[in-house]
Amino acid sequence: MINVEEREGSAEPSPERPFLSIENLFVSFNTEDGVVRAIDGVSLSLERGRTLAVVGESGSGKSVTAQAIMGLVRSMGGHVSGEIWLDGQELNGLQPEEVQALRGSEMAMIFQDPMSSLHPFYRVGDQIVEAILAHRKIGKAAARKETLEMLKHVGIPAAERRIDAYPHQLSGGMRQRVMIGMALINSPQLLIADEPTTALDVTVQAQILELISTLKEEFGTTVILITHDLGIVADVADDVAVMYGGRLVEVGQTSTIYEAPEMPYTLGLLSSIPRMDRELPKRLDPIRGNPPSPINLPPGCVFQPRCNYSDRVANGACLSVRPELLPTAPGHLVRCHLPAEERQQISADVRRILAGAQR
Amino acid sequence: MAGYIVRRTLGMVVLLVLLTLAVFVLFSLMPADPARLTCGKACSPQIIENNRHRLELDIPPVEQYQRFVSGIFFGRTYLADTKRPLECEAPCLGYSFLRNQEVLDLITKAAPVTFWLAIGGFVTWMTVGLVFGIVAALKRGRWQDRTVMGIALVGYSLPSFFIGLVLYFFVILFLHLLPNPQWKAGMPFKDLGGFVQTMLLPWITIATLNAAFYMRLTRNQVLEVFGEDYVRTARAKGLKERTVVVKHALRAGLTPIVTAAGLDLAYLLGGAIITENIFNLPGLGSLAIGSVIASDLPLISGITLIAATLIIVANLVVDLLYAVVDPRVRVG
Amino acid sequence: MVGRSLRQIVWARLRRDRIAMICLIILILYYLIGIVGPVVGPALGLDPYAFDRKAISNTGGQPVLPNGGISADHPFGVEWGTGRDILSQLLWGLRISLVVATTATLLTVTVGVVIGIVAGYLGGWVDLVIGRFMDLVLAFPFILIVLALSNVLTDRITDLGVPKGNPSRIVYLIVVISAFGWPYLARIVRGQVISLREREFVEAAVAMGSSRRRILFTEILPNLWAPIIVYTTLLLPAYVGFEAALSFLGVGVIPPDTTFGAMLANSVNYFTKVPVYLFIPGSILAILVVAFNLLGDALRDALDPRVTR
Amino acid sequence: MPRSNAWLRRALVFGTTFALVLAACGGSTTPSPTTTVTQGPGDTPAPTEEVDHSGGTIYMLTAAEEFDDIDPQRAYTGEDLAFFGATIMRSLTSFIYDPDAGVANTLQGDLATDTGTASPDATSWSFTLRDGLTWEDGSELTCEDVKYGVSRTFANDVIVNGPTYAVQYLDIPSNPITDENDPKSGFLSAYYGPYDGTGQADFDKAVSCDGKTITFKLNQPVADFNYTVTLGFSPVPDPTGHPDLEDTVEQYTLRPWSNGPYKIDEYTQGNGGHLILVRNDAWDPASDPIRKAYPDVWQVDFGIDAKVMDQRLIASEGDDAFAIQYGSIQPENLSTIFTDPETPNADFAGRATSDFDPFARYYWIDTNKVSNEKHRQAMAVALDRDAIRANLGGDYAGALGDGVIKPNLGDQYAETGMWTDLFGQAVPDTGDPEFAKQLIADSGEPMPALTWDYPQTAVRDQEAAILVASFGLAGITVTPNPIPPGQYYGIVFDDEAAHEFGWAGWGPDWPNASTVIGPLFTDKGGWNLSRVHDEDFVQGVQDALAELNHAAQAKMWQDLNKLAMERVYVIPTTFGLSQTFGGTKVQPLYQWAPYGSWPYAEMYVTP
Repeated sequence: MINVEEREGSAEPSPERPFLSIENLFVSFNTEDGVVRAIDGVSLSLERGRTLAVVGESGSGKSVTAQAIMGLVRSMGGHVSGEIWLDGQELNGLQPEEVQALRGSEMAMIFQDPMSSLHPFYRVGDQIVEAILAHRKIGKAAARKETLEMLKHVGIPAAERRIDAYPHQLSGGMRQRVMIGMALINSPQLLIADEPTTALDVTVQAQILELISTLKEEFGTTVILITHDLGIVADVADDVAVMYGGRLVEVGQTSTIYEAPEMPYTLGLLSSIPRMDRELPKRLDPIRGNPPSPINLPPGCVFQPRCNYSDRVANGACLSVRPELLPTAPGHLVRCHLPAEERQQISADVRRILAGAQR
Repeated sequence: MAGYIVRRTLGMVVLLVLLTLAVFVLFSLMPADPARLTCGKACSPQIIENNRHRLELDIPPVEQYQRFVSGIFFGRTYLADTKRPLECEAPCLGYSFLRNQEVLDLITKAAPVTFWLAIGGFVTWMTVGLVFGIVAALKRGRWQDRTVMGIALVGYSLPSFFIGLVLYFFVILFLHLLPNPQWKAGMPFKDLGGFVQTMLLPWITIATLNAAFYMRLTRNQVLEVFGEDYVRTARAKGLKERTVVVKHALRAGLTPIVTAAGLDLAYLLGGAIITENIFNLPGLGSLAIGSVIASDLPLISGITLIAATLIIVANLVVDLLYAVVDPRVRVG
Repeated sequence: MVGRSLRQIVWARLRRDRIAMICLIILILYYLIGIVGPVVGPALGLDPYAFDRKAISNTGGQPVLPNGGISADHPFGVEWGTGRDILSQLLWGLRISLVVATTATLLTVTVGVVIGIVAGYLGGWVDLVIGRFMDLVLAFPFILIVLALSNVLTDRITDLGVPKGNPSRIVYLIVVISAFGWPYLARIVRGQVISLREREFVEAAVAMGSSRRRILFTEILPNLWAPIIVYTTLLLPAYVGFEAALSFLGVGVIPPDTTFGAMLANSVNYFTKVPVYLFIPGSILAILVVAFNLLGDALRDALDPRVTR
Repeated sequence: MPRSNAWLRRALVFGTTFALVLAACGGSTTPSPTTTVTQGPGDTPAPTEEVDHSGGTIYMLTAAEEFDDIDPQRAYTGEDLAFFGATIMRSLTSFIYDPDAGVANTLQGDLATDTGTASPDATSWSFTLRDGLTWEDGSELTCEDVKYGVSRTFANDVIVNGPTYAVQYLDIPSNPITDENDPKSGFLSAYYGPYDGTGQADFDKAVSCDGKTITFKLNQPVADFNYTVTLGFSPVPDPTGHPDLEDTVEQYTLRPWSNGPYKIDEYTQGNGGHLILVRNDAWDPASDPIRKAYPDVWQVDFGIDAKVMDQRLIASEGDDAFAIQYGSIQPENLSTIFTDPETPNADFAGRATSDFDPFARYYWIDTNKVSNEKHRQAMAVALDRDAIRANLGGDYAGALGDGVIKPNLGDQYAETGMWTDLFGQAVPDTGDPEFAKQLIADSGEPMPALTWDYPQTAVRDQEAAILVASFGLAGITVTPNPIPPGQYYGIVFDDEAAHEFGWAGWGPDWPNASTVIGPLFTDKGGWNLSRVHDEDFVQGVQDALAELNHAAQAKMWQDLNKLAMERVYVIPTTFGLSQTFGGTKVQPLYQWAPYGSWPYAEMYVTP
């Protein structure tokens, strides 16, 4: 919880603060099975107009982070602490009504499954109109006209007809386009796309991503793309943040993460990207085992149980000491006990093998 | 939508035809030989023959069934070949030779009682169930929730006949808080006060179990939808919490309950049988029991037919309502 | 793999739920008593059939001692008019009630699940036919039918070789209760299957070309058992009460045996005279049903990962 | 008359207890003379004080769903005969209203001016109608109407259930058609009744009208035929004489025309239904010395649960103060209402009666299914009659019976010695399993497995339990077979449906054992549940009927009763008391001996 002084302190926007900055965010849920630490001290910042990809397996806390920004965690019964600064405004300290006013106008979100995310009982058009009227005092007719425009804009053919369709009457791709339209209808500053393509056919996925990035340019929106699939990140994102067990484990520019990843987990993710043109070599297996239970995280490095290289660390620090997220190069942070040289060596080997497999 | 209605209606018609058949088959294998029962003590095989003829049991079953069905649409004449034929105008559900009246007359005389019992009970349990269920869901885990669920459990845990009997003995016979229930013709429009006094306990009796059931159902339904993605979307849109709850959550959550309610109308005659007997109400339930005890076949099958038809129609109506509310159904 | 871990979680949650545990113990006790009672009863001098003339008055047949003749020999008192031991009757009656309710539940669940899956998974005209059939069954005022057919069907059952008298009647009860109970579960299962059928992992499995049976048993069934278990725990107590209602209407076991329903129905005769008669079987039944329901709730919560307290 | 099915009818629905009313107890009532006391109109006992009791409504609470039959030729249930006889169905002769059984069992003229005149050999009886007799439409009640009423008894294809003495006694040839395949052979005599009309001439010969005098020619001497005409001989409007008072045959049992002080206003059957009788203005008090007709309205409420009924009458609030019980008190309430089997509690003084009724209660045994006499004896011996009596209320249930003729039939009753020496040794009230086993051994064949049919009530469920247990001690297995009371007689009279033995109750139609032994043990009698087909026995009954010397006849009945018990055609259980009561504002409340009913004709409400 934020105490009063800090909120006052945070009242006047400080110029040097980036567009979005999260400062040691903690999110926890009380379940019958105990306290779930979904997010354990995440801090990151994002400049206006850029696209950040948050990557990680399910349960790594990436979606929760998004919902924390949107202020949806409380309604899910979670506890949030830390600071979330959006455009010079601290969100976590605001009253529910104030956050509600920002939702859908300042910041918007696209969800994973467009089918279940659209209300089955209402026409898609009306659902978008509703979003408009929630924030702007314009007539229904005007709102509808705007909606139609938006539907066309997000590339829905025969929008005049589709505007009165029910979600179940649309294809998955169409639904997601509707979701995007709904999200952008109030031209928000920040757009969070939570696994926007996971529920869609591979063919559609590309289109949706394409759409998002073009719209981004157009609206000058800042985008957070949440995904478990490093594959789709490359062409979309400027920066990548890899999450594991509710923590950031590696942050850097997309190029860096692709050319010179250092965290073994990131390497695992990279090597498990499915590609048409290659067999995965026997000699290196992507990440084995299951993600850790958020209730009882292993001591030391959270990734250690699945890490192939923890034995290379002196006196088993991986088992006992929580590693810090430390800069290894400008704008490139890594959370790992391995010495930098060793990490780069491993990274190089793995990438050579992958490249070899390519031939 | 139109197509859907047509489809379901046709389905209903088929169902009704099957129903007449089922009823006929079911009761043509009844134990006590009705001819024997109306025979009296000085009985001889020949008299049984005569009765069998009177009851038209001496013709082949197929033809019996034909007369049974055609009677419903065109009426029928019993004892056509005797000096005293019995006219039974359409819709003729048969003739009770034990009560010496047309089944339909008996049913129409009894129907209002059950109708008002059912309506009262239904309204009672739906309002109680929905209101308390929603409260419990919104106040999940708090004392309101606990209280409601506690009440629900009590209502759940005792058979309704037991609740009814205890109510009757305690409230009426022991504390004399209410007069003895007595249904008078013309109720409720005549003597509304007496009507309420008569029906109060029956309503409670018939509503208790369902009210409890619907409290739980509603609560779970509402909690269910609060976890739905589209509710999250509604929040993400920045809608007011009230709008989210009422327009997005409740509407979706309560719709299935409407269907369940339609189904539970099916149980109502069953409940009515017990309740009416406890409180001595001259409704269909009492009529049914009487007909069973006397194994008055025409009357039993008549009541079954009427009751089942009502339920089938009710189900159709509910489904159509559902289709209006939930667009997904229309295609399915 | 998934199944086991889920089962572990559920069990862990249940163990932490004190109420659920208490209910579980109570229920186990009930079943133990139901099974063991009549076996060891006679050794303890319990006999539900022996009538004790000394225990009842010669003028009016009421128990000589107060409170329904509660005494050392008859801890729960004696039956008005015959002096039969209430405790023994309860023990023996409990067994019958439990047998009927449990068997009927199992039967209902089996039929309901199978038909529900068939309807939901095959869909098409099969679903249509089954659906209409269920509508038909549900349309019947079943209590009326149960009453009307009790004699003839009981005789039929006897003809099938079931011993005359109560065995046949109990079988009738079980059959007839299940016969009208299954469609409700079938509907639930059908709905579940249909929604599951749409889920990605099934679609995926289909895409990967796995056989129908495989999909049914590996993908769909494991996801069904949670709702089924919950429904079962709610069905059992409902059936106990239903059996009671039927014997109240006279369609129950015949003398000298008895059940809760019969005892409850009769107890009301003595409402003003011997409240004990009403109180004892009433509370025993209530506890049984409440326990079942609470356990059912606990199970549902435990099985539903979304629900958190 | 058969014990009212109606009383039993609701039992299944509520599965509650239901006390039975039984035959009177050893010598405790004054013997009733069966010799005819001719009695003029004036002699009927007048109400004690001369205040006018007119007005008000008397409610009758019954558990029955409806009346068995209201049709004059069909009604055969004791309480019904009493009630309708007092209100809408007058008969040629009827009994005197008096608390004393002896007086009450005396005959007096009703429609007839006196109790009839017999020819010396008693093969012909004639009755003369009073003046001023009318139907409810004001038209005159003629001799033809009486004749027409009697004729309906012969249409036994539609007029069922009723007494058949007319067929038995009237001098009409038996049905010529004997070919079983011909439905017509179902008719009981050569006369097929007014609807079919066949054999009308035979009937007209047997029953003739001469002005106001109707004459019956009998096929045998019947000394007490004037008692016979108290039931089943009531008039019905002759269609030719009363075109607008239609005989609706089947439906007539729903709305018979009245010739008494009341007429049917509304009749709704079933739970919550009513029968409402209102005054019949056409009735002329001068023509009727018997019926006081005090209340303006009689209302019968159907389908009231027996235990609820008791509670309502105990409270006696509101209209229930004017209510009487059409049935009897539940055993569990006896100790509330009575201090001992003779005297009610202070609160119930004057409104609760505990008295003997005419009914014998017994278990019939199908002598074909249990053909071995020793087996039947074993059953009788094994039965714990003491426990059964206790279950029915102990002392309130009266004493244990030893036959089907009850002591209140006076000199026609004699101890049969059934439980002392009839089987060679005394049988304790609690039964003698060992003796029973020995009897079975003597029988030379194994005891068949038995099933006991009974109209289900809670009390009789417990009785079944006792039966099973006590027979079990003697190694006899019994399966109880509860039957919905409404169906009971219909089923047990059906040879296929009936089992080895079952419950039954029977009372004399008038104070003569001829209406007990005959009906119970001969096919002609019509209540032969034991399926006795014994020529000698039938002959014995014939002889007894023909015997005009009362004393001699009485002796013959005694012997037949004893013989029946020796062969165990039935197992008599208890000669019982019956307890019943009414509200605080109905008088007089005593049990009227002839039908073991309320004295309907002289009841009134107090302010």
